[in-house]
Amino acid sequence: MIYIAILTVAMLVAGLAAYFFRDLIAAVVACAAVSLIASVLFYLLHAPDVAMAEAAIGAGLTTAIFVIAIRKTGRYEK
Amino acid sequence: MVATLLIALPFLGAFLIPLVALASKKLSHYIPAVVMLTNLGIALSLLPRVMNAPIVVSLSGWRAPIAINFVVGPLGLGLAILISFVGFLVSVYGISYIHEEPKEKYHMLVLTLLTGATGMVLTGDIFNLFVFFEILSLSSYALTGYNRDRGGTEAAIKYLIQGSIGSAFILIGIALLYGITGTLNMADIAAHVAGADPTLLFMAMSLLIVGFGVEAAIFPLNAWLPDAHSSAPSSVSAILSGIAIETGAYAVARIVYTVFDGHGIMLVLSILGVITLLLGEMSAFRQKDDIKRLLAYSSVGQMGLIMLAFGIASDAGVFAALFQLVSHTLAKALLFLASGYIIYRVGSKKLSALAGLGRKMPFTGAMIAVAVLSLVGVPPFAGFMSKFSIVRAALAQHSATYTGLIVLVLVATVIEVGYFMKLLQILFFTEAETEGAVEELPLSALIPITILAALIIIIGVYPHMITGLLQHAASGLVQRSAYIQSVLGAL
Amino acid sequence: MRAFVSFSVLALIVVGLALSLSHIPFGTDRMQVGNYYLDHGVADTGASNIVTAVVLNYRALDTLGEVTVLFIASLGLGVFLSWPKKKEGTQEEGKRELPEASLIVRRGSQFLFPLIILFGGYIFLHGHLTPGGGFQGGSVIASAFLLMFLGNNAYRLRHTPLTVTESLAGITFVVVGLIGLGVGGYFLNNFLPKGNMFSLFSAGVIPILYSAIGLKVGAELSGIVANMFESRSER
Amino acid sequence: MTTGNPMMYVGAVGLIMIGLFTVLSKRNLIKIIVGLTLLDTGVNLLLVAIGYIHNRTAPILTQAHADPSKMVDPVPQALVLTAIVIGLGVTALALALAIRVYGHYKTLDTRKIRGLKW
Repeated sequence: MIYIAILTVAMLVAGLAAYFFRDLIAAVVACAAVSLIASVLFYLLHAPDVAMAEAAIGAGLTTAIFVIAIRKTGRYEK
Repeated sequence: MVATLLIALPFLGAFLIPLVALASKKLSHYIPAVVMLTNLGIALSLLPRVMNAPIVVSLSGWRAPIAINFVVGPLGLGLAILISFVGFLVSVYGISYIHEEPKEKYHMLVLTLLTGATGMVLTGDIFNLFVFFEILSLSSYALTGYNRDRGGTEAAIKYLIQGSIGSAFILIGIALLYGITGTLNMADIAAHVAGADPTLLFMAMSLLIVGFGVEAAIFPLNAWLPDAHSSAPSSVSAILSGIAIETGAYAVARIVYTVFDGHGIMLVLSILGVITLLLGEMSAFRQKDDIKRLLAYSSVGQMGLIMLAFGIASDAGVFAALFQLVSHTLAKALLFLASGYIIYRVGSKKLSALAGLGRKMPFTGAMIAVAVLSLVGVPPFAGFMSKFSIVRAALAQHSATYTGLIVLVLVATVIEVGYFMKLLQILFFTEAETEGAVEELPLSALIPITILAALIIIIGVYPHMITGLLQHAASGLVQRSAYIQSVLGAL
Repeated sequence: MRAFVSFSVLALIVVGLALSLSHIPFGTDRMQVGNYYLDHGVADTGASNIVTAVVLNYRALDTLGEVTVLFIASLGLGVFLSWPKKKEGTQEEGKRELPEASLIVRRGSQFLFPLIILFGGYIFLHGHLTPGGGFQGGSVIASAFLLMFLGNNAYRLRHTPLTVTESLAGITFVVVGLIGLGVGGYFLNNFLPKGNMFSLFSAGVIPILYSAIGLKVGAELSGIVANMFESRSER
Repeated sequence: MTTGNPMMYVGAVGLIMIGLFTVLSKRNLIKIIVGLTLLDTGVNLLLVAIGYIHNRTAPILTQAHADPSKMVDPVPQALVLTAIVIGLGVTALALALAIRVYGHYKTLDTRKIRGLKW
């Protein structure tokens, strides 16, 4: 299905964005996007449990603790 | 049925500590020691039965490949005994040694680390192995940085990053294995891998070896070890050097021998072991400053020796590896425990600060000498018997390669003699920089150290005490089909 | 040098994985134990969600290990993010540099808080019937606390109740397992009656275990979030 | 989806590679930890993709779908549930350590942190 291809490409692009962004907050948001798309992919792979866990933990809480940690340290990658 | 308690009790203890700590902080510090002592008792009581036939414990009430199972064979049980024994001594030592708050968290982390190690050696399921490995390594990361000083934090995050890459590799390896065999039980996988594609098998095996090799400190995956073992609190270094890396080596051996039957990779393992050995010993020799770093490099070297012996794919080779593992654990735990209090008393990790200490604290000095002589391989200590059996096993292969490797081992031993004699010389035959007496260690440290030293001597003099168990363990690892049979039944 | 090493390692792994995965065709049936779980899962455990049956019955020890990993992580955070007490300035205690949130956000978060907790509880109580379970429910509960932290600058979590919840839930898990050992002869055995399929009170010990996990994960993740918020970046 | 459509594998392996490359080549600690989470996500995707079977449904019995022979493999999903939670634990611990390192050095640049050079 074409959707899967589009989602996969979008996920990889988001992953590359997480690599390239100098602003760490932006990189973390890109990382959350990867998790979110991965969670949709999990759903399409008929793994609703995993999709829920990935959305709640991978995209939600992980991003939150990343953002807190970045606030406590430095925002930009030098 | 009792064998399950070996795992269940440590979990229960770890979860109990915070509750007990609310009532009485002091009481909670004793829980790890109590749990480990109970474990030791259970494990020893199982020993006679296990020597006849391995006990296979199914969990959750289903037979082996369906549910997770424990394989309490001579190897697993022997290592579990070693872990709970050393764990008990280190927990006793930790009660008075640890000064930094939050102490109850330290004791919880020690207990979870020991739980992870016990689980790893007993489990018969590859994903469960991974989960226990994660318990072990996460506790080690947290304990490495427990002092929260510069060196400890750096070492912890370095260890964490390398360890996490390793775990990701393990998980990919498990995914590939599951992809071909459709099962996670190690015996079941072993029964199914024979017909699979060699490229895939090689890839899965290398990923798993790399992953567990990070913990086992095989060259070139051991960059984290000297930092972590030297900056952790000394009681933690004793566990890391005496238990954690050995468990990693066990996992590598289990993967190579049982899961893959990887005879092609054995020589590679031996060669990597020799490289690790030489690099470790040379780095230790060059270390003129920090005693804990010296001991850490010596651990690297000893792990290389164990890997070399595991690579000699014979009963005698595995037996020698296990013997070396036991004697290294005892000696290195002793050295780290002793050096911990000495560093605390002297106020410095510098080798030069230790000048003349052996004469000021004669008892501790003598214990250290026992451990050092055993590591070097001087009779009548345990280390002599183990090194001797490695040499004998390698020569029994009648192959030029292994003879060559043994020559390199002897070279490494000479280097080892060099730096350890220097250590002894500093301890006993150098004039102290400062006058004034230094107290002997407190009783909570002296007792564990004395027990360890006594065992080193007893095993050295009466090796038959453990060789029977080790021989059973070795043949249990080498005889793959017997393992598969005992887990899956007659299939 | 560094880039070269990285690239060669990556190239090796890509080639290896590509070669390996070509032997594992996507989307084909290769199940061994999986078939057993699908065919017998409901009869064995009473859980209509087979993933739950696997997680909490066939492979329950993994789950115990996994909550222990989270437990260790929250312990580690407690160690690393606690700074020596005496150096703590009384001035900055309890103050974060954020501007105070608007009234709507504050009241809104307080209004949503119980609802989110309730939703988390719903997720883990129905773990054996529908997608979701202790981990998902627990993280939803933690997100409620996260919302409170974000919405109210002065919000503080008391750590003692969290610790108690955490350990009690962990002890419940192990004790239920030990009762299984005593009654059925196997650790983590499902010793309670399986009940009717599709009803809330079914699947024996699974709802109990999943509730324990939900509470434990919720408490641990909330503790992690609280520790992160309360830590200071400097001495 | 046609048989043997490898797009999922490409996505998973691609994510693993991006994650590994980030860990190996970046010099900012937070960035390295981001790389670790990407690596984890990739591995999880790979595991679930290996358990997928064409033309089947999620492994949850309902009144509408009660035929176990029409379901995908539940085992990798159970494993990934475990792996996701473990990944979160590792990430949290790593971030706490990074905050601690920042407290010591006032930087997250691994070139300036003595013990992390390579």
